[in-house]
Amino acid sequence: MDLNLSDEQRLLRESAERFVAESYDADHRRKMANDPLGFSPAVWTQFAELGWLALPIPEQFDGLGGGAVEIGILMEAFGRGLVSEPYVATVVLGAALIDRCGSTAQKQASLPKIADGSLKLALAHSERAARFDLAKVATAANKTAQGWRLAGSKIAVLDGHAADEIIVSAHIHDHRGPSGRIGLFLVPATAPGLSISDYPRLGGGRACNIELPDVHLPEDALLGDGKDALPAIEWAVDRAMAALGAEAVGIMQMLLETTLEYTKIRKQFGRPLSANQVIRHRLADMAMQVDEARSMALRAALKADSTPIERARAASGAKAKIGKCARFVGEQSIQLHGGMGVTEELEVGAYFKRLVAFDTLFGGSAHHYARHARLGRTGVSA
Amino acid sequence: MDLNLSDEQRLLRESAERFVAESYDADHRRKMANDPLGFSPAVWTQFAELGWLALPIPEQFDGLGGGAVEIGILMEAFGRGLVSEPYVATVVLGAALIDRCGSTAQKQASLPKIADGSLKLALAHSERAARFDLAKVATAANKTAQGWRLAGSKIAVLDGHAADEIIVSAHIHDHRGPSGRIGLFLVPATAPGLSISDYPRLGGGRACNIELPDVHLPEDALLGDGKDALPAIEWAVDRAMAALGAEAVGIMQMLLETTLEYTKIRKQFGRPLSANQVIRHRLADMAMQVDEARSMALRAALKADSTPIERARAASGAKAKIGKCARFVGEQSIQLHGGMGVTEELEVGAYFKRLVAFDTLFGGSAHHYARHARLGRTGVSA
Amino acid sequence: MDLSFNAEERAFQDEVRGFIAKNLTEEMKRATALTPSVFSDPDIGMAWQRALHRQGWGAPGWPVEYGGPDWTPAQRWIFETESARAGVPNVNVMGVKMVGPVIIGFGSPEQKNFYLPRILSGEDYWCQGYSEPGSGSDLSSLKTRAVRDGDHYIINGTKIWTTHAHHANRMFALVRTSDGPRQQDGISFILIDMKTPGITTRPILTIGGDHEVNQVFFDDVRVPMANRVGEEGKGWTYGKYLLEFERGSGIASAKLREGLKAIADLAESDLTGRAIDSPDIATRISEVEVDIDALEMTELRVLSALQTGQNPGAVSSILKLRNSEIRQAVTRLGADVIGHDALAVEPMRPLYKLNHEPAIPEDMLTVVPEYLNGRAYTIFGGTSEIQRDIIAKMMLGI
Amino acid sequence: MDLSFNAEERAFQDEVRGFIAKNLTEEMKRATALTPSVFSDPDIGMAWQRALHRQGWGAPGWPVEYGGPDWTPAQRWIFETESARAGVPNVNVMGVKMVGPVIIGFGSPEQKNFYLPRILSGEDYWCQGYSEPGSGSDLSSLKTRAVRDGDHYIINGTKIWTTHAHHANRMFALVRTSDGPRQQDGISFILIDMKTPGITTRPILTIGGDHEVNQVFFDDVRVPMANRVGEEGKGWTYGKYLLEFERGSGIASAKLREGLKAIADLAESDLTGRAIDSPDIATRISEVEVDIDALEMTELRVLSALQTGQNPGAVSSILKLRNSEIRQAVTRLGADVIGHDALAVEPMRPLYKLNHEPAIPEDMLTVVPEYLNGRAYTIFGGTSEIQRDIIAKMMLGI
Repeated sequence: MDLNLSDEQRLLRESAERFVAESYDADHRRKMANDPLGFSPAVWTQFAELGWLALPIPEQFDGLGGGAVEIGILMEAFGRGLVSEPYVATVVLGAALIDRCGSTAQKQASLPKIADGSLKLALAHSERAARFDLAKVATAANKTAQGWRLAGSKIAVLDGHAADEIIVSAHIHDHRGPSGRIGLFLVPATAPGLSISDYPRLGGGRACNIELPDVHLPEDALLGDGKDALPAIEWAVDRAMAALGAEAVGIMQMLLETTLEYTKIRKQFGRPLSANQVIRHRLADMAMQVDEARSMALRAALKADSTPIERARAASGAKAKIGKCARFVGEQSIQLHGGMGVTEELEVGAYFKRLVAFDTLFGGSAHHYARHARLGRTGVSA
Repeated sequence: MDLNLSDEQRLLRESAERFVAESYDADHRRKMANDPLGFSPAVWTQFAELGWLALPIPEQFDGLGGGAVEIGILMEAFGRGLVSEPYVATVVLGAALIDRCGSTAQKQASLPKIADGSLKLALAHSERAARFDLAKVATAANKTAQGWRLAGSKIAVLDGHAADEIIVSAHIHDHRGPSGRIGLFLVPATAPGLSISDYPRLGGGRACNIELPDVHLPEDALLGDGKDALPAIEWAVDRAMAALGAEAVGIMQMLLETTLEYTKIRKQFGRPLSANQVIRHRLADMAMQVDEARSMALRAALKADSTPIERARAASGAKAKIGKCARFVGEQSIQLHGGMGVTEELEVGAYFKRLVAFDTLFGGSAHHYARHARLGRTGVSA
Repeated sequence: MDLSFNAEERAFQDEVRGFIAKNLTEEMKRATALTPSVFSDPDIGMAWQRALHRQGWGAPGWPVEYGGPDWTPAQRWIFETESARAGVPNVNVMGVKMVGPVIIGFGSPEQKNFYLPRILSGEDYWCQGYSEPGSGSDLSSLKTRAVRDGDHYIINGTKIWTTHAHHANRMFALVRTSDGPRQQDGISFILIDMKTPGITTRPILTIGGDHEVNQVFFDDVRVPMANRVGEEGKGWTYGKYLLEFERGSGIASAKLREGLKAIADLAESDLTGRAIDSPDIATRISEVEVDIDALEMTELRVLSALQTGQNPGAVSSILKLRNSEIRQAVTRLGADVIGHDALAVEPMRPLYKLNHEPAIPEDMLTVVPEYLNGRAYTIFGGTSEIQRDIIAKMMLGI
Repeated sequence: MDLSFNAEERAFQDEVRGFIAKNLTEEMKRATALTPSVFSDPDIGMAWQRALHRQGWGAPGWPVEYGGPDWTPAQRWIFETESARAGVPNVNVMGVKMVGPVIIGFGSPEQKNFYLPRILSGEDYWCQGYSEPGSGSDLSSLKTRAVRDGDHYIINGTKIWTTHAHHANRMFALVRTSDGPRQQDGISFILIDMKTPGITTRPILTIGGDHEVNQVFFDDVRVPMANRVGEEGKGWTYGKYLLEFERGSGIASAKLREGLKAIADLAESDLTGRAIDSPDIATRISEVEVDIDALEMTELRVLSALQTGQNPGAVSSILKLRNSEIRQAVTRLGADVIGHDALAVEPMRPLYKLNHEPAIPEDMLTVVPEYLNGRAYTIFGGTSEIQRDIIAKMMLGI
């Protein structure tokens, strides 16, 4: 039992914090917000050089074999800078799903290119009618003589506009109709028939809706051997939630520091805002919630490779709790900044919006408390 | 549209407040808490003399024909004194059910005696396995040659130990088994086979569990003609919740005043507690919640005779909201009284306990928000 | 006691409904629904003001001699409620509800004759110059200065959070005309023509991406002394009168109810995967609805007291606070109801003139901007922290 | 980083489990489960203390030269966690965890030789004399006075909230030995034999109906000066040391988890009509469980820091605050879970010696008393308001 960082982990944290502090400032973020790509390809190349894109990829595919804890360390630093590069889409979701579901040939084809920065991915899974139910997939995959035919619509695809290939989930149909199995298909962004409409994402980066009215794919577009991919999707999303949780912690920490500083400097009725006991207590609550969020993000990372139920409960617990903390810390940061807090003039708004986006992604607190409860009481006395 | 009190209503309020202020003090309450009856028969007689027992009873049965608003006025005053007389059991539930379900003969037999104070009733409906679902009644009523045979168990019967007759709900069985109809039976407290184990109730008064292993009743023990009594039970419980809500408002108002006074007097670190902004804001929130609770109790009373859905949504909305306010006001009253708040030395504890009992009775806030939601959105745009 | 309307009141309700049915166009309705900020753009809002004015309803709260309709509090309630239900545009409240009452209360006969009709008709569009950078909820610390020069004031300084300054042709402002021992005593209430040389306006985008407020700069702006309302140095009194008027005049529950209804409709729709089937969403809709019920009852209790000439007491802070908190609960619920689609940002404005297909269904477009902009409810007009200070002091004496 | 135990730690865990299995009787377990106050009655608690002492585990936190077991922080964690899981009785923490460390830190050799073995063996039972009527969280204002008379102090005054004063044979107390410009400077730390003439004890019933605390009166009570710990006038320093020790030493999550488990078991039982089938109850159980997870992680982070000799920083207030709030959430959930049966009051104590059939199932008997008594968690040991003051000051520098 040891929750201290190893030397390697400490180095990773320091280099990530340094990089973010040097490369991301308000100007850079404003530029990215108006950029049609939403992030900087040059920075992406630096990520590759720093080894961050290779972090969770196994060593035999040119990766570093890191785990969820290392990703969390990186993501927390990303949060401090509101990094908008498609790291979660490509590395945390994309690389993980190919590593878990792909054939050796598929891994060999993709993972080294992800590690060296030459391949960006996205996961197109969500559908509007499914809400946050990962098992509900109406997009259909039918076997054809040449391979597969996909038909359906996906929404809220993170960074899909920037992806070279999109991993699309679809319900596999056989001659009897729906098979009950979900397949993951690697679809080139240039596939005929596929159309992407992207939009700026709340709090930075971009997302898109994808229409697949009738997209034909070769046989080997299916990742792996066609067994139900739902457990893999849940596994990958649980890891993504842990990573995003760590990012949210970085964002909250930044908001806490900024707000604390503001209440010390800002004077009203002749004295600093922080002279008000109500505001001091509010900040104490914010600090406590940041601390709790940090505990939960770490916990979800440490349990990312546990049994499915333990992993899922830790991930849902973290997502729910961090989401609650994030809303509180975000909303109170705005409140304590007063009028300036509700404008686009201060960065506090951008950080708040990213927290709102975090809470929404993959389902909010209520959804994940309910999932946590549904997954049973194995943890109550574990 | 007019929410001002009429002159009669104002007089009722004044006389009730005066009576309570003169008759109920800490000593009286302590005596009652250790009394095996839990209330004072002499006071009950005074209630009768003041006309309060006759309040909602129709004039042809020696009543005053008052409504839910008048009962609310009385109950709010009762709250201020933590009155422990069995008014809800006998008048708000008992008299109402007999008036609504009984035959003319049954009304004639009971209502004038309730009005003059010579008959006390109780409603035995709840069962442990049913939780707060009013429709779930396992106690069975079988028709016999002589009348009826009741078998089952009831819990949490308000003031059942003091009742001359107990209205017991039971699922009517016919020769094919359960009929799907609930019947209400007037059971004398002395009925052979009936056993009552009573206990002190949280916050004053008493309640009991009732065993009916095999109780034989005459034919006319059934109230009315045997049509399903569930709608009547829901109606009566909705009215009781409105009345109890008004009582809770009186309790909260008392706690607010007491706590406000205490924080002005009590000094810590050389200045009154109320000099702390956090405590001032807490008291402001308490005052607001008392005001909101007052609005909701009045609303439930004003809608007590509306359509079933409108009445039920108003009652559940009030029960849920007042329950939430009650817990907040109660818990914060304790907190702000510090160490003395968590003892039996101050009365704040007794008032708090009555609020906890209120929140529990007929189901807590979550139960009633869920019922409110289930009853549909008719009110959203009403 | 009676919650229902009497025959007279019901007849008036029919009249209001009839008026709205005849005058509210589909375009106005859609534009109002697609406006994620508090105020309608003037093209929409002033069209409605003209319709109201034609009916003699241009200024519901004004005395009849200045063009008010002479309504009872109950009629006022019915008018506001029906307007909210129908989704009518917001008129220029800075004119009708804010500067109007001050001019009526404290203005000269000339000011009354000149300004009041132009507010009624919609010819003038007003903005409010109160806050300054650094003043926040502590208005009395304001620094914009008016120095006498003959029969003019020369104004220098800056105002911030000026709603619709970019639309308005007039501003009423609090400015400092002298330095007294008490900060409040040197403040005067001035009416300014926005076309006066030396005035510039800088847009401030809200967190939801809307251009609603501005910073206004005054650089040697000459304003006739005749434009001062009331006495010099008494501006604080007039300004506070207005703030109280602003807080107390709220009949907020009807609008909250319509806001909740829009969210509940989305929650019942397939567009959100029937969010309402989640017990959390269903319960929260009920929770908010009940909170609105409670606020409505408090409003009605105040109304009843007013009807019979009673003083309802210092409840305006409670009404302001609860309205803002419930509004935030509604808009937050909205963001949770639309789920995935809360990620999509549509930066173009106005939304009702969008010239491309949005990423999400039209009914969802305002949801997140309203949640974001709605954070301002607990800040402007006195923060919630200030309101609680006031409640503790005024109602509880601590 | 690693959440799991290493081989050595697992071996220790087995040892602790083995010890508990052998020594914890069913009677002790039932009595502990049926105690709705914080502390076990001495008949139960001291039996357990004797068992621990036989094993050499009588004082886990003490240095090995005074009889401590020389555990690592991880072993301490395992011991506390396994004890909570098994439901062992509470020992006399006022002796082992409170006065013991003070005597070790500041006592004379004679005091150490005399008192420490008696704490370990359970021969002495201690109570704490800190609070006074009127002092509340402002301990430094205490008024109980000790005046020198030869080689004795004569003590007059009163202490309140004295847990188990009616069981204890010794008290450690803060008393005023002089008046300085700073209130804190005149306070001394004194050990008092409870059988000394002039001491009387008045029971105070808690809101849940338990006799746990008392008021203790001192009427010319003569205490040898040799019973003063450390220097005269330095008592405040020793007392604060203890308070910090008390706050920081908490490994609270394991007990919270067992408390929640008992409630969750009830919620899954037919006795409550399967309360867990209500989405509200199920979600709240998860919410509380997750809060416990977060607290546990924070405790483990502190533990890891301690293991490697780092200073974990000023988290003791956070741990105290979260523990008390979560404890209240658990007990409140309990009251909601048992539904109708929350109405029933069982006034007899101790509940494990009840001589009649209770009105509600035995597993429910402590639920409401624990909810009621649990309100004290955010009051005693420094209110939550004080804790937030401390966090703001110490952690945030405001």
